[in-house]
Amino acid sequence: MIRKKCEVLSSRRAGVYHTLTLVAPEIAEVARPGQFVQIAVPEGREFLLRRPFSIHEASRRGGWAGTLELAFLGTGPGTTWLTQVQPHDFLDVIGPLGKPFPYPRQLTNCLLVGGGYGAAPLYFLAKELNARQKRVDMIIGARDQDRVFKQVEAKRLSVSIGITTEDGSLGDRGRVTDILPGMVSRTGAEVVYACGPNAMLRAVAAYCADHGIPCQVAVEELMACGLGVCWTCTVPVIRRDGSGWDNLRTCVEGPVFNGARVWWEKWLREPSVPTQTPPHGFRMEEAGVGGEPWPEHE
Amino acid sequence: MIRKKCEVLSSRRAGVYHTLTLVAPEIAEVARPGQFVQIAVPEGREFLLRRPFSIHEASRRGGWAGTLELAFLGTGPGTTWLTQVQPHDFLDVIGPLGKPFPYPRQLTNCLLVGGGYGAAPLYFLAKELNARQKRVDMIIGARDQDRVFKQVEAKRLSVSIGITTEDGSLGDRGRVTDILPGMVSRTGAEVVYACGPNAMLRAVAAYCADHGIPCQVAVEELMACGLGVCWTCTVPVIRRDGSGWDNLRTCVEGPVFNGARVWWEKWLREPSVPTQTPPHGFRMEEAGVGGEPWPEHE
Amino acid sequence: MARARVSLGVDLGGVQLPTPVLGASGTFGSGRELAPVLDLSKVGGIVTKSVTLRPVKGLPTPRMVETPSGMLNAIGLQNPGIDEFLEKEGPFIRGVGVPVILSIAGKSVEEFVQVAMRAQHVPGVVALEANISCPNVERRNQVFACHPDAAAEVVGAVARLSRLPVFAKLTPDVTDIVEVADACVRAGAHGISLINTLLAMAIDVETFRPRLGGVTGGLSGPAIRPVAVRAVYQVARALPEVPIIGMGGIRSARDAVEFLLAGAWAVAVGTASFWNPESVVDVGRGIGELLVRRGLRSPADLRARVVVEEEEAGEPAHRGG
Amino acid sequence: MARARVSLGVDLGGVQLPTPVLGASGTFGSGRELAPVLDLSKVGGIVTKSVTLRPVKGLPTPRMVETPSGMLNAIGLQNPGIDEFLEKEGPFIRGVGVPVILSIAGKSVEEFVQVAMRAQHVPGVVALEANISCPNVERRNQVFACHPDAAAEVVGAVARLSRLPVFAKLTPDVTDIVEVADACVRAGAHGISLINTLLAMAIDVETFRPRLGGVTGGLSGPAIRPVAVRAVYQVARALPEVPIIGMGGIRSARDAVEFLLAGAWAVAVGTASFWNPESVVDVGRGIGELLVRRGLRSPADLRARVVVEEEEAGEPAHRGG
Ligand SMILES: Cc1cc2nc3c(=O)[nH]c(=O)nc-3n(C[C@H](O)[C@H](O)[C@H](O)COP(=O)(O)OP(=O)(O)OC[C@H]3O[C@@H](n4cnc5c(N)ncnc54)[C@H](O)[C@@H]3O)c2cc1C
Ligand SMILES: Cc1cc2nc3c(=O)[nH]c(=O)nc-3n(C[C@H](O)[C@H](O)[C@H](O)COP(=O)(O)OP(=O)(O)OC[C@H]3O[C@@H](n4cnc5c(N)ncnc54)[C@H](O)[C@@H]3O)c2cc1C
Ligand SMILES: Cc1cc2nc3c(=O)[nH]c(=O)nc-3n(C[C@H](O)[C@H](O)[C@H](O)COP(=O)(O)O)c2cc1C
Ligand SMILES: Cc1cc2nc3c(=O)[nH]c(=O)nc-3n(C[C@H](O)[C@H](O)[C@H](O)COP(=O)(O)O)c2cc1C
Ligand code: FES
Ligand code: FES
Repeated sequence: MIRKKCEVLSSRRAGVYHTLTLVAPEIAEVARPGQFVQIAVPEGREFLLRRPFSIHEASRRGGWAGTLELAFLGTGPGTTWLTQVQPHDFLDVIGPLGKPFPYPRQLTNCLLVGGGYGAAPLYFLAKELNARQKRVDMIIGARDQDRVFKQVEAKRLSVSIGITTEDGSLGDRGRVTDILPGMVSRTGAEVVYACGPNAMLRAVAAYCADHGIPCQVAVEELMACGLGVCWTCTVPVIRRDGSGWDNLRTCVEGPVFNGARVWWEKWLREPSVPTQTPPHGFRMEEAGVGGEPWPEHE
Repeated sequence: MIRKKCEVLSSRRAGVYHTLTLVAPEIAEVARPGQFVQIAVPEGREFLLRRPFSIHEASRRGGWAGTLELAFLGTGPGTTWLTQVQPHDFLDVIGPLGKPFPYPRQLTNCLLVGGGYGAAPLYFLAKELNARQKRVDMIIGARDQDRVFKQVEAKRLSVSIGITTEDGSLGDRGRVTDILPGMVSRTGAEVVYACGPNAMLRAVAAYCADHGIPCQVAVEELMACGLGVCWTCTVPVIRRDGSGWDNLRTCVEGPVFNGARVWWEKWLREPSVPTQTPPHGFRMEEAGVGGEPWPEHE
Repeated sequence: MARARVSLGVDLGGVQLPTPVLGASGTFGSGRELAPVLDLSKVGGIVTKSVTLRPVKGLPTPRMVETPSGMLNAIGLQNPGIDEFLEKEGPFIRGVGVPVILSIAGKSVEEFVQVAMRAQHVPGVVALEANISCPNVERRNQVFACHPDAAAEVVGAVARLSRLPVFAKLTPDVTDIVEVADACVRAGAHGISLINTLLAMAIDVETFRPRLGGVTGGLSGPAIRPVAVRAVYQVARALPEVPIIGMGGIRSARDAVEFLLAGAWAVAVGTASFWNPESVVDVGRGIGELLVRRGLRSPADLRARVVVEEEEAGEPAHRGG
Repeated sequence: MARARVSLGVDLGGVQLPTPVLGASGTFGSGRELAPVLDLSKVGGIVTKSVTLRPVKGLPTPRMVETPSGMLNAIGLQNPGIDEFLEKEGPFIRGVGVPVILSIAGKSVEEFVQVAMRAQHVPGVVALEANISCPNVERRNQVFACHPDAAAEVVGAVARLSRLPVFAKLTPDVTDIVEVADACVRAGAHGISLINTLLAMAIDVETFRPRLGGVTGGLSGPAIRPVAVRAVYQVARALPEVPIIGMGGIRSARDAVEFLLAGAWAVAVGTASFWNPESVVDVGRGIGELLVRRGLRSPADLRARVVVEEEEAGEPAHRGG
């Protein structure tokens, strides 16, 4: 965790998304896919808290050495302000934060599933997986064509890609989960990584759990600090031994969690939650929990 | 009182001061010297209230027809923001507000005394007095040379001018009140108009009261609304018949008051206020209160 | 078409308002001052600056301080007294054409009653708002609204003797606002106005002096909105039949809808009028647009509609930390 | 030279702090989490997240909402329980080298006492802060700090049985905070911590749901500073001999000095650490610079130095309007 005033190298539009490139060698050097940064907002505004953003790219070598790239949507006041920052402005950045996506020990076929801006961290992940001689396939989902994030780059980084849009303006009409089973069998996926709206993650995790496919999800929860001190960002996660559950901090123990261990029903507050006790352990077994396919986080 | 979104025509520096020219025909048309405008600050900031500024110029005819000019110092967040507005930005302006400087009925020799940015409204006043064939002389006071406001223009508008700076970097070292007596006798001043720091106004008003010279001062008090509804901006003013005093609103009954009628001791909270009752009437007599030299405000 | 079916009118238990958005006491004058920059015919109503029996000169300046997303005021209820007030404002109130709620204040039960008696016969005045959250000098450091019994005493006396419905204006600076509201209603209050400003203070770090002539003052503005919404929610849950005028930091229709969802029957806009004198109208229009968008017919359709699941429910306790 | 004579140290009636600026409970962890971005050796001290007897899982998310110049939180005191806490954090606390005030919480007097007994022997812990402004489920919708007698009961029991000085952490959501503070001091509190968050609420106008899983939450941040300064001023005037730790919206040295002038002996920075994790250090440094500029030697020279003229004095009453 490093705090730096980082110069803005460039600020671009990518369809409906904005991308920001920051000069941040210390952070880029140690950043890993799935981690995020906290960006301070300007003083004198009525909103005060830092905004968290996944690391879309971290270039350690080559022309862009020592830079971080973020991708985001201008929605509320914070992100809208961020769309307006200019090259040579300086941003107060803290990162890298959180636990990265773990890489599989032996398994090789990786399917990356991204929804909306949630796809952002998957490109960084794909590169790292390729560098480890893993097979990478991708599914990119979005509401419509304009929201499909960097499909060209996705194609470049993966053996095959599937695209879904809710309005059918690009790829298949529907949701990523509609084409997930087909992609899994076609690509022989052994491991699934997902990032996007929590509802999507839940569906992907459920499918994987039911089919015994190890699945890592990068979730979002409201964060006041991003540093591990405020406990606002928790997600209910079932213990590895199934003995119970804990509210874990997205900013420290996450944002990447084992999809089979997140207690989705409780977290996303289905009125239909029947009980306060976690779902029985079988899912965890199938998901290979206990003998997990990746090394535990240090 | 008119509310308009006014385009910024120009934003310039004048020494330490900034001047802003706004396209505001409706307001300029009816504005009179001594009145002010309330400018809305941008949304999303932690400060919310409009900022009041005297009208430095209001051009009804000629090349700049329909424009308002303001002059100000960038001190706190509001004025600092205002120094950063760009031509073609639009500002939410309400004005003209408050009571203007009244013009003398018969008396002709007018001495205008300004301190710091407080001199701003006096140029507008000088023009109007000249247009009414009055004799205008000016005293401009400031902390130092850089803060002496538009001396060149002052010279142009008046028969003679006196300048004082506290550090002596320009004109006489000292305060406006040091040269006030000399200027009064030299110019045969029959009426004094003053605008500037409240402490300066108090001293000028005291001198005028003691010498029976009618004196109008434009004061400053904290204003939440500027529209007459909040009652935060009051100044204790002695009744014209001496029967007592009232807390009058700077934004409605002011900012221009008869210097002899402002109860300075109470308002500026000298610890030495002996009593809660207003000072005895003699000053008011000498200042010609009752038979005042100018028409009552409509 | 959809718009055609929507009506902004609300009925506060007999007090009819054309829109649910009022100008809050002390921030809207009598409405007259704002007429040049505001279409008064579009406001839901006007709550006048609080009036006392005799003229009050108020506190020394400075009377206000800007604070983060809010401001402090310490006016000290400056007003000309009920007689001069009615003389000066009576004709305007009679002619303004929108409901006027006359806010009354005093240092004693007796004073409240006398002001109320003089105020109640002015045409155009549809209700009284008893500002019992102002300084009560007969018991120092106390305001009537800080004590259920004191509050009930004042409100009860006014309610008994006045022909107009009485709204009790309460302060959030109490341990249990529901207890105070309940006492006022039992004593005869027609409705409750929430919230008045929070007791607060600011100090100039250069001069070491309080930044208000009155030393302490009242905090208002967006900063206090979450406290106000909570107060309205608590009182509305406890007294669902009692008309509530909610206020505190409202500057947009969305803010206002929060109050309606929490249980307010109408809302008042205070500090926001200072920077946007048209706030009261803008907020009303915005509520109308939201109703249309949601396919609702009346602001009453939003009242107390906040969805609180049973497991969550129960009296709100302090959840800080 | 001038600087040489200035010392930032303060003495809270025997509790020595190297600077008058602490990390506030629940916003600073145990300090360990912030070590990478903060020079802990430069903080005045650390107030830990409140710890209960048994582990607490806390409230469902969302646990926070941003509000104008502030935020709401509804964590529900999630913590691992005193035993696991001491196991995990004990070694760090022992070694951190700055004073640690351990914040304790509970649902009953008994629980407070048990936590205190376990906590008091940890080297490095110089005092306890009894967070009696957290939900008391044994009396619904109430917190100990809302009632002088309940507050005194808890604080008294802890103070009697613990060898460490006890600070009572109070909520501003009371009618008379001086009465509560006084009761705590009579019961044996060594000092008073002011203020905890204000009970507040926010509602999502699209979903009609509360924006907090806990429905209501605590308002913190710059928005509440004027309320906090007022609370400190009231308590300091009434209890000049009692050490006060002031907090509520502090983000700069100037903010902190307001609290010292109002009567705080030290201050704590809470929410500001979220956007500037170095706030505690920055505020301390800034106070030092201000002391130098004013030719003062110690933060104690600023304590309760607010100038209130006699005519103005007297217990603060509500001056709103
Ligand atoms: C680990 C993590 C990684 C993220 N990565 C990205 C990214 O790569 N690109 C991107 O566009 N967005 C990302 N987000 C979401 C992003 O942080 C929010 O969109 C942003 O904070 C919204 O701020 P705002 O002021 O524009 O909106 P507002 O809604 O006004 O924000 C109000 C408050 O809610 C919080 N908030 C709002 N939406 C979210 C959200 N979805 N998740 C968490 N906090 C939220 C804000 O941080 C702020 O504290 C990420 C969130 C998390 C937790
Ligand atoms: C009738 C009138 C005319 C004025 N004309 C001018 C002018 O022509 N040029 C100019 O530079 N300034 C003028 N001022 C002062 C100007 O309004 C303040 O300098 C400005 O509001 C400061 O805002 P800020 O955010 O920069 O400072 P801050 O100190 O942060 O302001 C905080 C609050 O205090 C108020 N405030 C601060 N200083 C003053 C002050 N001196 N008078 C009144 N309110 C104040 C602000 O309006 C704001 O509400 C005038 C004031 C009044 C009342
Ligand atoms: C996220 C969060 C968690 C908090 N947790 C606690 C707590 O566990 N115990 C406690 O006494 N106060 C807790 N507080 C209150 C703070 O210690 C402090 O009293 C309050 O936030 C006001 O200070 P601030 O405005 O500087 O944040 C918490 C505050 C926040 C924002
Ligand atoms: C300058 C000012 C003066 C006020 N005067 C009164 C008053 O006379 N009577 C009253 O009941 N409330 C008065 N109030 C309180 C408001 O009516 C309102 O309850 C409070 O400001 C909260 O609403 P807001 O945040 O929208 O301003 C005053 C508020 C302000 C800011
Ligand atoms: S955001 Fe504060 S602990 Fe995770
Ligand atoms: S500033 Fe509101 S009445 Fe003058």
